[in-house]
Parts: sequence; structure tokens; C-alpha cells
Amino acid sequence: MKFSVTVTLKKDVLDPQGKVVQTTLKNLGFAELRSVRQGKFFEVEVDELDQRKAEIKIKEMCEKLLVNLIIEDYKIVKI
Amino acid sequence: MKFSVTVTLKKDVLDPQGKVVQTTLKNLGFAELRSVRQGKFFEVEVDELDQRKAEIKIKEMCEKLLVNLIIEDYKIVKI
Amino acid sequence: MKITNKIIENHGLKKDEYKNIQKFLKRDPNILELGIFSAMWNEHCSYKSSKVHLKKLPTKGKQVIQGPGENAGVIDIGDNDAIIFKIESHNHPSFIEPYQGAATGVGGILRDVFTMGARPIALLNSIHFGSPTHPKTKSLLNGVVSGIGGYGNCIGIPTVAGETKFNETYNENILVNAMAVGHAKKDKIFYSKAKGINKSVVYVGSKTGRDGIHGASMASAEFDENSEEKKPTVQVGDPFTEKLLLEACLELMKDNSIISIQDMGAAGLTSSSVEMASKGSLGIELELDKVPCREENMTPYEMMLSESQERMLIILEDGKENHARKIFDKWDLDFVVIGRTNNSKNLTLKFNGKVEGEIPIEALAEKAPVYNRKWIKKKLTKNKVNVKSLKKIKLENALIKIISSPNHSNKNWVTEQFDQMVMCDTAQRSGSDAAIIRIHNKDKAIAVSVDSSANYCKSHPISGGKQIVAENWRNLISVGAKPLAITNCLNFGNPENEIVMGEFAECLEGIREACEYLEYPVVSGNVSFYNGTNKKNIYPTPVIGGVGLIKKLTEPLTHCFKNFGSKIIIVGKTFGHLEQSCFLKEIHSIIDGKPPDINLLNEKNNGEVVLKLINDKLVSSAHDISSGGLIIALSEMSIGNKIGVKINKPHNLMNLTEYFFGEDQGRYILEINEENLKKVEKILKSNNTYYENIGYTQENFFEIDGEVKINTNELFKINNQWYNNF
Amino acid sequence: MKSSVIVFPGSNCDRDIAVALEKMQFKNQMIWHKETTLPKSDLIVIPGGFSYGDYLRSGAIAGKSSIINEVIKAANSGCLILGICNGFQILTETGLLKGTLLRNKNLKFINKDVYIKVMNTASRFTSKYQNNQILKINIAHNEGNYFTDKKHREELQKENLIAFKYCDESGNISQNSNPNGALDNIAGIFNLKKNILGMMPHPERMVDKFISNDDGVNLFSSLIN
Ligand SMILES: Nc1ncnc2c1ncn2[C@@H]1O[C@H](COP(=O)(O)OP(=O)(O)O)[C@@H](O)[C@H]1O
Ligand SMILES: [Mg+2]
Repeated sequence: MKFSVTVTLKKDVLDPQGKVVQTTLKNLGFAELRSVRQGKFFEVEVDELDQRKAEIKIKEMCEKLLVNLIIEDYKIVKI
Repeated sequence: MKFSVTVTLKKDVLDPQGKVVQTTLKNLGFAELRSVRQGKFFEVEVDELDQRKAEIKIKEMCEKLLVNLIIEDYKIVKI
Repeated sequence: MKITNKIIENHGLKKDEYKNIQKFLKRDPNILELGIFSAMWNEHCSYKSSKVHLKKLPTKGKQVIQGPGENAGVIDIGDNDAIIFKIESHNHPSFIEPYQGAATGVGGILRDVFTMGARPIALLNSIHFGSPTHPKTKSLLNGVVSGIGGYGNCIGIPTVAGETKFNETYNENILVNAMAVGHAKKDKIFYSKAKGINKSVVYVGSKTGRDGIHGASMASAEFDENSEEKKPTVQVGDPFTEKLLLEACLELMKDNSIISIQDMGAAGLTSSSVEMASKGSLGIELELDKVPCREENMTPYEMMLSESQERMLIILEDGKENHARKIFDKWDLDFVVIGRTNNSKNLTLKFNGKVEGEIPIEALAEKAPVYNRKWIKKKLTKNKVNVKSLKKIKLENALIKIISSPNHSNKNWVTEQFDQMVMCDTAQRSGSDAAIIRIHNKDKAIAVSVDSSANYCKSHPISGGKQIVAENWRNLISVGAKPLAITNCLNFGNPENEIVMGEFAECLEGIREACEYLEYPVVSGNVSFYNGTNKKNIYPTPVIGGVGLIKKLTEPLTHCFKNFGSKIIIVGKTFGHLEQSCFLKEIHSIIDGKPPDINLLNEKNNGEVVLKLINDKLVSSAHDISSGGLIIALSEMSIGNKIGVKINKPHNLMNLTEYFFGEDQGRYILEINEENLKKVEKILKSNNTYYENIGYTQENFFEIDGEVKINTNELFKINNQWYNNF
Repeated sequence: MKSSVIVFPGSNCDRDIAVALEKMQFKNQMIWHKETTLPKSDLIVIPGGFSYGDYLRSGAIAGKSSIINEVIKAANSGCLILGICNGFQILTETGLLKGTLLRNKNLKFINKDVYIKVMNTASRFTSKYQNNQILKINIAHNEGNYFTDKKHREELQKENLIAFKYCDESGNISQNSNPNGALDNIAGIFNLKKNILGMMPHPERMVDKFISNDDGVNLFSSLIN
């Protein structure tokens, strides 16, 4: 069973990377751009047939390793 | 209109980061883990009401800046 | 909002302190004012528990241009060159978020140095972790090291020296101290004292966000089970913006536009504006609507207390706004006039045209509370360890065990993550007693080193205090530099605890004595209290950062043996003091007894003679003897170039363990070419310096008469393996 | 010879390379990235550092700057271009050099002296070296793990476009002497016309015996001829 995990900076946390990407896109002429936030993406595959159980496992992986809970939020989606 | 862009390494490109994450998770006792691939995630918001047009713009952003086409693939999803 | 007792307590203010606030204001404060008082009156900003002791430190000397009290200390190295340096702690943030905590620690100390007009030329750090087997240690070490590197590498300033130590006492409270060293022209140094009224107060750098609100108060409180909740106050660093800020400030500093300048460090906009006004005996009025904000709907309270990084406050000469603005535009940084100086001697804060807060500057600065806290003298143990009663261990096995231990293993794993070479003036990188940085375009250089000895300070704070100054002094001497001045970072437990306060007072007494005797003044520093968890305080851990001068840099002197067949001599007398030694701790788990005595007279004499020998080019390599004693120092000298030694047993009847592992102070090992030996001995004798010929260098084997014989390749391997499993 | 060093926000080896160039008698100019034209020069250097903080991908943002178009024009008309470290990363982002630089295989920043072997002396950058000469040279990067596709890999071999490979002290090229995981131990490559060199190691750090050694000197003296 495959899941996508997206990890983004919490709202109040400085995102220097997103800021630079945003200005560069603007400079490249993308006037309609409103905002960019950058984060991490993981594609995680587990040997587990029960979706609920799998999700619990992945949540655990996030909290234990993949995500820095102090500055990041995350979202798990089945794919 | 908001879109998520996920950028992942192409299949034939070595993903040392993903590999390290994978072994670390295994070492942490996640036996059911089959694989992890790591990538980038962007949340892009544009001032454009026509979804098709917005998608074209975002595709352009990807090809011009966000993605290194030599080694990376990407996927755009409306959110 | 009504100010309740709960709110007062949450701001870390005591009842008496609150009463004083009411007295100064002649009314109740509002929440904004309360926040400002709490930020300025906490331990971190006010030095309320340490002030009375810090005053005793020697801070003067003909080499000193600026002692403590400014953003950093300044010393004179001749030819209109000045060195500006300081050390600072970032312990609590680094424990919560190791990468960002360490990174912003580096960023903060760099701003202290370039705000005075210096181009930073070197970074150092002192990092202390808990036991290597403690579950948190590995990730903390990883995070801290990559955070230090991440910031320094990106901004392009070499990280050249430091220390990495492990001890259970830091299990729940690691130490991350960062030191920055910069170079400026002596006649182009910038200070924080405001001058003149109706001058523009300018905000430059990054935008203000909600990060780190109350960071300074966090650094002034102990951790408890709830510290997890305090997490969102962690700041995130942006070394890229700091690089721009550095270049922009240095560009603006080329002419006479700046009256005064101050970085926004702990307590951000609050402490920077108050400090500038207080030093100049002026008032300052800020229009907070103008503060560049990163987030929507930020309140005056949040703006004044935010600890967003990479920001500065500047007071400009009349008519210089446009010129200055152009420079900051060029570097894509915010530049906003947010206020003016006046002669009200008040801090006045306006928001949407309304006065939201008004506080006499004096109440925030000079009149901040000062405590002469109770302290008790350390009871010293008289316990002597009887070596004969210890379980027997072969010298060779003890040596192997120590040089493969976490504290004595080679630190390449750490230092290879730091760019040590950028700027192309690093003549000696990490790995020796001190790093050497050439002054750009000149043939002189400075040497820098940081040192601490928490075990010594714990068991006998006065000796410990003396010892770290002396060891730091020795490390500079060992690379041929004349020690000039120090900065110090005083990491201690809870000052409200009388024992901790005693450790503090007595360590400082030791530091004072050594600095005075060695004419090695303190020019800057930082105090970090409340290191500990749930009433368990860390060992007292003062850290000394020293700077010395090499007038004419030729080949830098390293501690690695250079040739086969050289003579090896020890300068300084070996008594065999084992209590508090690395040997007893690592091999026998004994942490009893008092540390070795410091004889400052010998210390000074030995150091000065060694420096003379080095300057006369009579020495091929030099190394001070510190933790681990003679045998460990010798092995470190062997490992570098894989050159072995043949060492005699001592002539007298001293016990071998005591002789080789004793940690008597004031000693150096020198490698001397046969043909220089006579000259060297003559100089040592004419200076009444005790020395011993102990053997010579040889190929292939590290050898002590009948006791130890290890191949140098093997020795190298043993010393280099610990971090591989990390 | 005239040289220009392009300075991006976040470049930090710009002064270092300028010092080296001047020491080797180049007449050097620093060019701020917002300039729209380049002065006539024989050599353009893109220095090391962290342009734009290495955000997004190292070199990616600088690769989109306006001055880069001028560099591309100059390159196409045969001007010599040298990209060191972040400069190499920028050159791959612009497409002037093929391939890309991934994160070091140990996922850590690496700063140390390593050995590299000169693989081709038939270029304007390397003519003063001996074939197979071993240099001791400093590296300092997070992303130095060179990668390229199969086709280009074959081209690199066939056209002899590999300038330097990581090796050990005695010249062995193996995984043990590969600090960052680079494909085929590649430390530096030329473009097809060999007027562009991109390399991860820092030759400008090796021009002064008091600081390190002078193994980098011949790169600059090759150019000055
Ligand atoms: N965190 C660090 N950062 C930079 N250099 C370090 C660090 N830790 C250790 N080192 C370097 O490793 C060497 C050995 O450190 P240490 O044993 O503390 O030396 P000493 O006993 O001479 O003070 C020194 O050159 C020191 O600068
Ligand atoms: Mg030493």
C-alpha cells in the first residue's frame, strides 16, 4: 500500500527557500503567481493491507523521523 | 487557485537520501516498510480562475525553474 | 488586558520585581510594557545574578581597545588592525531544535562582531553533549554539527576550531557555544551608543515574524516536563540573508553615515533600541506600524519581542537616508526609518498614531534588578587515590582505551562538516592546539582556541577557573602565538541555588586570578544560567576563547612530529597528579579528588620560554599536555604524521601510571632537532625552567621502554574509529 | 589576460578567486549579477559559495539570472569559462555543461583535502599539468556528486572531456577515493569545445604555500598563456 507524505513548514516559521523561489518566479515573468511554499515529499510503501493500520504506522514514521514537529506540519494521503 | 507540485527523482537516479531514510526507519523497527523515495513539494497559488490556463502556467514554472528535468519528474494536482 | 498574577509569573517576573515596575511607571504596566520589562529584566539581558561577580574580572590592558559592555570586545594587534571577538551560548534552543538552534547561535554571534565594523574571519565552537549512549545524544550531535556548518559554510566564514565533549551531566541540557572573530581597522570601529536628537532610527535586514517570541526568557528558565510546549519559540536562521546583511553593513560602514548600530539579538527590537538609547542617555520613539512584518496582524507586543533573525537597528547621520537606502536596496534587504531619537529618556512606542507604551529607558537598563545572590563555598575533598590499590591495567591497554574513547577520538567527523578554508587565510585548521588565521594581505596572523574543563571546575571551582585560562593560554603558546585576550562563556546551573552560585563565584575568582597574573584580560563574554533539568544542574562549565598574535607568520607550527630522530623534551615538572584525571575517569570510573594545582608563576615562565624557543625557530613541533597526561599528548603528536617515538621510563622512582597519565599543569612537549638541542637547553636553564629529556622520535613504533609498543598505523586507526559507528 | 568574476548574492569564494587571479597577473574585474552587460574578457569565472543560499537546488536560481544570458553568449563565442564548486553547479543548471550535481552520498557537507588526477592536459585549463599528475586539493561542498545520463557519459569518454577524477595519494581511482559518490569519480568536466571547465575542487585555495600548497597554480598559469 502506497502513501504520499507531504511535509511543510508551520505557518509562522520563516521559509527562506520559498521566499527566494517566489521572487525568482516573479522575476522570470510569472506575474499571476501569488505564493509558493516549499516542503518535502515522501512516497512510502508498506506491506500492510489494512489501510487504517498502515496509516497509523506511517503516522508513527512521521513523528519519529520524517517530520520535525517543532517547525513542520505533515499530511498523509493514500495513493 | 492552489496547486500542489510534487517533484521526485527519476527511477534510474540514485536517491541516497531516500535510502538513508529507509534504512533508518528499518532500524527504528518499521519492519513492514517496503520503500521510501524522497522528493520536493511545492504549494503554488496563482491568480487565475481558469484551471486549464493555471495548469499551463504551473507547468511552465516547473520546466523553467522548479524541476531539474535531467533527474526529476513532477506532478501537478489541484488542491 | 488585565495584568494578573498568572501573567506576571508567565513573564518570569517576581512579585518584588513587578512592584518595582509599578514604581518606575507610577502606574500599572499594560501587557506590551510588561513584556518589555520581562525581556529586559530577565537573566539573559540584565545579568542580574552575575553582574556583581563579573565586575571583578580584569578587563584592561594596553592591547585592549574595548572591553566588555559592547557587542564584542576589541583588541589592538598593531598597524591599525583590530580584532573583534566574542562567544555566546545557544544551549536551550539547540536542545529543542538542534539544527536551527546551533545555526542561529552562529548567526547571532556573527552579527555581534560585524555590527562593530569587523569582517568576520573565523568561527569557533564549544559543544558539550550527554553520554554517547544516551538516546538523544546521536541526533543532537548530528543536528548541532550540521547546524553550525550549515550557517558558517553558507555565509562563507571558516569554522576553524572548537571542542566536542561528552559527559552525562549534559544528558538533558547540551551546551552549544559559538565564537566569532573579526578583523577591522582600528580607526573604523562602530559602537552602539546613540548620539544626537531627532536622528533617524533605521530598521534593516529581514522582516519580523512571530518566531522566538520570549526566546530570551526561555534562556532564563529551567527545563521541565512541559518544555515541549515552549517549542514554537524556536527561531529559524537564514544564512543567505545574513550574508547580504553582512555585505550591506560593511558597505555602509565605509563612510561616515552611521552614528551607532546594534544587532537585534535576544529580545530583538526591544533590547537593541533600549541599549542604544541608554548608552547615549537619550530617548527613542518608534512607530511600530512601520516595522516590516512577515505575517499579518502582528501586534506591538509581538513586534517588540520577536527574535526573528538577521535584523539590525541603525541610527543614521542627518541626510544619509537615501545613500544608505540605495545600499540596502542593492542587497535586496528591507530598509525602513521606524523612529527617531529624542531627549525624553523614554522608550515611546506608537501604533496607528496612538502611544501604546511609554517606559523610562533607565528603568529598563541601569535600574534593572541586580542580585547579590547567596552562595556557599565549595567543600573540597581531601581524598587521595592510592594508585597501588587500583586494579592493574597495562599502560598500553589504558592508552588504547583512552584514545579510542569518545572524548579523545579524532574529531574529523565533526570538523570535515565545516568549511575551514574559505577566505583562504586559514594557515592552520582544526586538529592542532589552536587554529591560525592570517590577516588578509598581511604577513601577521592570529591564533584562536576555545577550552573548558568541567570536571575540574566541578570538584574545585577556583582551580578549575584558573586551569581553563591557563590551558587556553598554553594552546596559543603551542602554535607560537603571544596570547592577548579572552572572551568567556559561563555555562552554569540555576543561580538561585546556593551551590551553583558558589561554583559561579569561585570559578570566576579562579579566572580572575589567572587572567590577572598572565596579563590576559577578558574583553567580552556571555553568561548562561539555568542549565539543568528538574533541579539537576549541569557541571559548572565556563568556556574560554582566546586570541593570540603571531607577528610574522612563516611555516605554521603544528603539534605533529615532523622528523625521525628528533629529541623530545618536556618543559615543566611532572608530579603525577591523578585525581580528576581522564585516566581515573575512563579506566576506573573514579571521579573523586581535587584537580591538579595551578602554579601561575611556573605557568607564565614555562609559557614565555616555550614561546621564545618557538619564535627562535628552535622547535619542530610543540604540544601542551592536557587531558590524558603525557602519554596521550605524545600519542597525539605521533598520530598526525605517523611518526613514532621511543620514550624512556622516568629516572626517579615515580609510579609509571602517575608519570604517564598524571595531569600536572604548565607542561609542554617539544620536538627538537639534534643540532638545536644545546641551544634549547641553554635557554631553558638560563630561564630556570624545569625540563626533562624523555626520548626521541623514530619510525614505525610508538614505544615506551618495555611497556608499550604500538605500530603508528595502528595507533592512527584506533584514534579514528569511534565516529565511524556514529 | 582579462578576467571577470561573476558575483551572485551568496557567492563567497569570489574574493578568494580574485586574489588568486591577481596573483597570477590576470587583470580582474568583479561583476555584480544585476549588470546587464559583461566587459570584454578572456576568462569568466563563476566562483564558489552558496548563491541564493542553495535554495531550491544549488545553482538553480543563479542559473536563471539575467547576467547568465551574457555568460552563455560569451561561451558560445568561445570565451573561456571556469565554474568552481557552486560555479560548476550553476553551469550545469544553465545547460552550458551537461549533467548535474546531486547530494554527497553521505548526505553531509564535506570539507577536506583530497587527491585528484589530471585526466586530460590538452585544454586551455590544464596544459601546464602533466598527464595523470596527482594534485592535492581542497573540496568543500554539499552537492558534489556528479551524475549524467548514459549518452553523455559515453560522450565524456569518447571525446576525452573528463578533466579531473578523484583518486588516492598514489593515483588509484576507486570507490574508496571517491569522496562524494560522483559518477566515475568525476571531479571536473569540459564541454565539447573545451572552452568551459566545471570542477568541484577549489584550485584557488591551493596557490599559497603558507596556507595549503600550490597545486592549483598551474591551472591559472595554463590559462594565462
Ligand atoms: N566542534 C569542533 N569544531 C571545530 N574544531 C573542533 C571541534 N571539536 C574539536 N575540534 C578540534 O579538534 C582538536 C582537538 O580538540 P581538543 O582535544 O579539545 O584540543 P585541546 O586539548 O588542544 O584544546 C582541536 O584542534 C579542536 O580545534
Ligand atoms: Mg592543546
